[in-house]
Amino acid sequence: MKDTHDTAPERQHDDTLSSKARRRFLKLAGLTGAAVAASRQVAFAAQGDINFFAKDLPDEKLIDMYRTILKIRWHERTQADEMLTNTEYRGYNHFYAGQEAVATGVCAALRNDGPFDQIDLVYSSHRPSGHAIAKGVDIPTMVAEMDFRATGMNGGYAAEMHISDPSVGFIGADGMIGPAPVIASGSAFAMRARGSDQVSVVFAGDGNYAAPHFHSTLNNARLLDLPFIYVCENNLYHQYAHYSYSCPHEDIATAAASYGIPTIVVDGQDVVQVYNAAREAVDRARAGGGPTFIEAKTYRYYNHWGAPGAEAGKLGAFGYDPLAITSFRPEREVRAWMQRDPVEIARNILVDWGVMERQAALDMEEEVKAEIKAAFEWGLSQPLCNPEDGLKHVFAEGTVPPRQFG
Amino acid sequence: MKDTHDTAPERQHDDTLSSKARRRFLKLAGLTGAAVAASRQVAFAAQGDINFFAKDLPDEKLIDMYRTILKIRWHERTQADEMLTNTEYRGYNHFYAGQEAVATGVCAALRNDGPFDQIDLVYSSHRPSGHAIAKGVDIPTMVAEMDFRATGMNGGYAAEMHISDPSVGFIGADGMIGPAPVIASGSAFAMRARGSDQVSVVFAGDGNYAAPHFHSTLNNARLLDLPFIYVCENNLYHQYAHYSYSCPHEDIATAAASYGIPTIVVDGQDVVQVYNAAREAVDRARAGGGPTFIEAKTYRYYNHWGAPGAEAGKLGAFGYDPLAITSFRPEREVRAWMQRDPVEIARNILVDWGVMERQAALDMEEEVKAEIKAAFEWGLSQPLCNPEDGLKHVFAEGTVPPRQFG
Amino acid sequence: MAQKSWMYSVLEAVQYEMREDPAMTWIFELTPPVASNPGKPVINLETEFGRKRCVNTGIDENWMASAVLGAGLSGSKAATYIPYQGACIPFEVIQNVAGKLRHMTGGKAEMPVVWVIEMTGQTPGFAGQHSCYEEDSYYMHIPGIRTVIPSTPYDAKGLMHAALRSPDPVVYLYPAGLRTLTEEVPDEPYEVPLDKAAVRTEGSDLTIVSSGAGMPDVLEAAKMLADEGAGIEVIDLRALKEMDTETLVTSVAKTKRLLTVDQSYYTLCPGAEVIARVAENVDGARYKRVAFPDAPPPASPEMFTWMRPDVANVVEAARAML
Amino acid sequence: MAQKSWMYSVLEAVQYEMREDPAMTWIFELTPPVASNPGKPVINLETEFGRKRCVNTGIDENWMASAVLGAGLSGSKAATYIPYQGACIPFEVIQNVAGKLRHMTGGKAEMPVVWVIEMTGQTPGFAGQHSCYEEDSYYMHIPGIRTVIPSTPYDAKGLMHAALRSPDPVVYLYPAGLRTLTEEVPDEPYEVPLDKAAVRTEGSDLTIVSSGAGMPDVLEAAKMLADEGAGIEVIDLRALKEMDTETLVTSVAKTKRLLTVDQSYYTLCPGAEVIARVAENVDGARYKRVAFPDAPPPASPEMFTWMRPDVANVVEAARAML
Ligand SMILES: Cc1ncc(C[n+]2csc(CCOP(=O)(O)OP(=O)(O)O)c2C)c(N)n1
Ligand SMILES: Cc1ncc(C[n+]2csc(CCOP(=O)(O)OP(=O)(O)O)c2C)c(N)n1
Ligand SMILES: [Mg+2]
Ligand SMILES: [Mg+2]
Repeated sequence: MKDTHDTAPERQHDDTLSSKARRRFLKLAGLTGAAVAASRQVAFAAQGDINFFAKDLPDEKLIDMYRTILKIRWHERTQADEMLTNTEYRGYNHFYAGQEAVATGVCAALRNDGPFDQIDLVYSSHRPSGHAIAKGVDIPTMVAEMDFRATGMNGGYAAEMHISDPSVGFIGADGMIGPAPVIASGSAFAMRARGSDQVSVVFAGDGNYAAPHFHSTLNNARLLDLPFIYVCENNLYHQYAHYSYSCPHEDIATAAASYGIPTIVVDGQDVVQVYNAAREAVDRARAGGGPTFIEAKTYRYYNHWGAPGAEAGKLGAFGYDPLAITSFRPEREVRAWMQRDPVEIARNILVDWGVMERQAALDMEEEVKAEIKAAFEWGLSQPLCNPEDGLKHVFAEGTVPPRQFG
Repeated sequence: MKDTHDTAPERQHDDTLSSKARRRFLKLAGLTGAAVAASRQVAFAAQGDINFFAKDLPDEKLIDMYRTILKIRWHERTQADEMLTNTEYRGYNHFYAGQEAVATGVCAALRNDGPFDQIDLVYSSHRPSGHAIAKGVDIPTMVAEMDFRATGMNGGYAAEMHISDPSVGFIGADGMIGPAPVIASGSAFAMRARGSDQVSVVFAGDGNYAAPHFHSTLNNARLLDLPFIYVCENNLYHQYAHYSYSCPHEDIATAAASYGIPTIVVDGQDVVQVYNAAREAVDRARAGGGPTFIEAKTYRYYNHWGAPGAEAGKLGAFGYDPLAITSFRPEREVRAWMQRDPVEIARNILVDWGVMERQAALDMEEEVKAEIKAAFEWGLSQPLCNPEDGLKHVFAEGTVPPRQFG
Repeated sequence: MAQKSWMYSVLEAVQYEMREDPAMTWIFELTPPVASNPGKPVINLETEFGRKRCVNTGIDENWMASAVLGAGLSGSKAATYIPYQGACIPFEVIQNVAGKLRHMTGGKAEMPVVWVIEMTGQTPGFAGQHSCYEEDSYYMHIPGIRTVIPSTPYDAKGLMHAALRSPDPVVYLYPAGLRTLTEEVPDEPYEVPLDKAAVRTEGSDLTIVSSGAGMPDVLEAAKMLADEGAGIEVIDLRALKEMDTETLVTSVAKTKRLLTVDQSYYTLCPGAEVIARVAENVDGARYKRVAFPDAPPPASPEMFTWMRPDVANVVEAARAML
Repeated sequence: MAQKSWMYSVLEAVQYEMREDPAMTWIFELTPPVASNPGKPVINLETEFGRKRCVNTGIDENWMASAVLGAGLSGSKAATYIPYQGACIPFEVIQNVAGKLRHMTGGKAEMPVVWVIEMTGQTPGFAGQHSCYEEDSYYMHIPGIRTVIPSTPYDAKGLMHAALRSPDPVVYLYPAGLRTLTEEVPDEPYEVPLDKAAVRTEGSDLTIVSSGAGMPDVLEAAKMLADEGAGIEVIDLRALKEMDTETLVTSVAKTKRLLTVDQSYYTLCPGAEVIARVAENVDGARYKRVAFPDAPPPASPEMFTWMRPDVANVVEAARAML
């Protein structure tokens, strides 16, 4: 399915940044004039497919995708600001900045509302906030959850790594490397068994390739022809190791193809490519055609995770990887990837296609910022949890006895 | 590496069976005159390789291989007779009859004696007796072990599924599907780390393909270029299911090849083909060239396992699979495979190559029978275990307290 | 009502629930969901419900266990039968994912799933994974999972109905050696609660607590002791998690003597928890455990049968306490 | 001798043993075997011993654990560091293969291997697998494995030497929260035995037993209680398997009061075994457990810190017994 060609799409230059914060965020990109090496940072789906489905979409849908990308980006920017400035703030995050087009493009191809037995399901990873927003969770309650508030999306039990909202088909984050894809394939198994046309999707990083569960997932998805989509977000690193430390393939998709599963390698920075790949996969799955493996080549701008009390550039903060132990991320690599920012790519496409005026697109970014700001204001003013509630939700009913008192 | 061609080697007809027992054993084969369909029951290594290494071997070595095949065969025939006739006999077995050439050909390419830190290691499966004999364990003590005798190879603790004799590099059976290949790759890891030229080999059935461990094993063997050989004995069935129930590949080797591991598919009934493949793999591993995956297409004549008190054709006995639940073994398939018996193929090769006169080869079978008979006589006259010894060998030293008395 | 085998009783419950709920699935590997019983129709889930709902997979117990979890999360009731050789292969996903998921999501995850986990332990001659009986302890330490273990065909059926109807994930331990038991079992569905111990015999001299495969010997021992005039209260735990503390404490408050019997290894066998719970609540009682030593099961029948607690061991330990 | 951090003390032992034995290997994933300490040379096993002996693998804890087992079976001493997120992923191979192998082979299998299994449990805010402390119970039920858990840098080093020199496979539980501890630790190699509890304070009114991450709070509580005039005997288990029954029984025979403190879930926490062992051997004592409730750890620091046993809980429970 994959067809890499060497000519990168012409880069759009747009220096009109929408805000100071945005400018600060992208300052690294601005520091370098180096040309982007297109070969490994950009991958393409089969040429004939590019823009195929997306070009036929109503304007509203395309604008929605752009808005989703902005929401993810500004959720993180705003959260990062909280971490850097608000000493009361307690939330942490595995940042998704740089990868927004992947979650957005995939979820745009899914059925995200309706009764639970009709919507498509998404399983996320330890890096869930982008997936969650793209699937349609309520951002204010997610913000509250990430700061451990009683009225948060999951009552303060989940925090970032276990957020979940089945009402929009976001089964949730799991914080683990390994199990999620197998479990997601089990949902697909049940969908097929009950004759539903739903689809089950898992987002998993390049790190998941090495887990033994990878084999089980793909093997059973193929054997049973499950309505299952494996979205491999290959951002080149798992924590502090390059994926070549754990995977002998240049494209992880090669591993999936060997099971006889259709694979698509896409440029994860381009929401339209991602959408087209996902749409093909969803159509196949709904029609009973079985699983698809999508590998999105992408990159995270920040360090593996960020936590409150952070100072930019220090461990636990964001910026370059500080714990560059085994194989670190070269500065040039980070900068080169930042040149192909998913926000800009999406905006330029919309402008090029005449879907939106540039100014309207920039105005929308301001709207989204304001919306997110309000979400943080609401979320961070919510009540803290009640200690005793820790004894609830162990089983569907009742509470368990406290045991810490002897 | 694989190159299947359609012309099966000319079948040698030899009706001079060496004994009544042998005749009884092969009577199924005798009942059918059907031609053997060569396509899936026979697979070949690259043509140029056939006989290459083996043809250069000294006569003694070739004769040894033949003798090993006979030992495995007659160990099982004799044991089966015990099960059918000796009401005192307690041993059981996962019979290896039909697959003898695989263990024999592989182990003939290994270093089987010398100090422990220089010999090659073999990890076996739940079907270990053939591997054990080929690696060179002492047959009388193995016979004693399988009947739970105190002087058995493992003091009566192991029985069939956990026999082990590190002194000949037979790390042992493990009774499980999944873990052995991964553990075996760990031995290869240690060998590489300590700069040894040893090789670690695992025998695993087609059933092992579906286990998640399969991925870990091959992925790490490739990433670390381990001196490791995975011998997949594809006898088409795992317990009562055809391997197509759990594997989407026609050749399991295809799965291994996708990791970039050299693979060879061989006719597992032909010891010379197996030896050549193993020799190539061993040479590569010793030279630091990393792992090899050998798939031997083979077949077990008997039911999944046999136990004492058996009546031929009944559950727990041997003969056709009685529990033909999901996909049973068709009678024609069993008969067709029995036409290409590893004993006969080996004998014919030796005669063809002028290594041995036919009569000498037949006489050797009688010798081996007698040797095995003596092994059973010795083994079954050994003392039973001492109950209290169950508290030993939990740790390297001492015993654990009894707890069954309150 | 008819005399029914253990396996038939269990599959009768599964068949009933699968007929009630067309979305329910069953995943198996070695043990086909087939049972026959004199005078009753053969049950074959695979032929009745088809291969989309009843699947024979490869040898990948972690996939089996994870798949039913995923099925449950997608809204389908689901169960799987894990053979004893693979009894702990799905341990991690049950312990680390399923057990925590409802709580971790603040109550949002629904998991109407059952893992039937076969245990051996009744098989001299097989050793190691083919002969052990230790899973009770591992699974009962997990919060968020209901772990039950029947010891009679009647309970096996009733606990299966209750497990399949429960919104909580259930580990249903299945002692393979009890498969030979038969008894009168109703044809209709009924539930045995997932959190209640059963008092099998009443008495005021000594409480003996056991579960699963330990029960037949304990009952026989109790009968022998009763014949000698001792009042033995035999408690079958049935629910390992949540354990029915009240029944245990009430009994020992009366008898002041507690003997636990397990085929699990001594250290942290279920009896350790039984004793600890009682000892926290009852003063001045005496305690003893009978269990498998802290050693793997050896193959040799001479060694194995000596190590596995039997009727004589129970009787002797009880006599020493009376 | 110098003031050393926990991690430095541990790696000092590993470095020494790797220098002694050129075949010894170390496998890691997230936690690079690197430690520095004021006034001491940096330890970096990867650069010192090279990537053939010290390997950074993919995220596959089952491979890591199995690989060191295979290394051991081939005659090489081997160890691996499993991060807490993967703490139970290698459970099956340790429980079902390694624990049984020596016995199953009649003593022929040699496994000079150490699995360092990180435990969290000190981390409010993370929930689920990122915050739990339950592995002690799972691993201590396994026969054939020595399971130890240090609570001080001194013991951490001495137990590491002993573990690496032991012919038995060792699960070395590593409570991540104790990493911040420092104390005087000798530069020379020394062993802390793998099967001996430590009596941390002596007293005749009450025995408190804990281990690993529970110890700092227990010692603080004991100090407060001592200040109130109570004679508290604090025992640090150190060895969960084989447990040092004698030290426990001797103490409670004297104090007649036993309080156990665990961060593991209540049901089948190590304290259950401690109480059961003592209750079988000492008559008329009183017992109490303080443990984490049978609920997964929630993220919210308010909930989590209330649930995890702390100094106040221990003091209060002790006072109620005195
Ligand atoms: C079983 C397990 N082992 C280790 C970890 C620790 N861990 C958290 S994220 C991570 C790296 C994941 O990399 P990747 O899958 O590429 O996702 P990315 O962080 O790049 O999004 C690791 C090793 C874990 N969560 N689970
Ligand atoms: C983890 C695990 N699950 C199930 C089994 C039960 N079992 C024993 S042998 C076997 C079939 C193995 O088939 P294969 O690997 O093809 O080997 P063969 O019997 O054909 O030699 C199964 C499922 C087991 N031993 N281990
Ligand atoms: Mg990554
Ligand atoms: Mg097979």
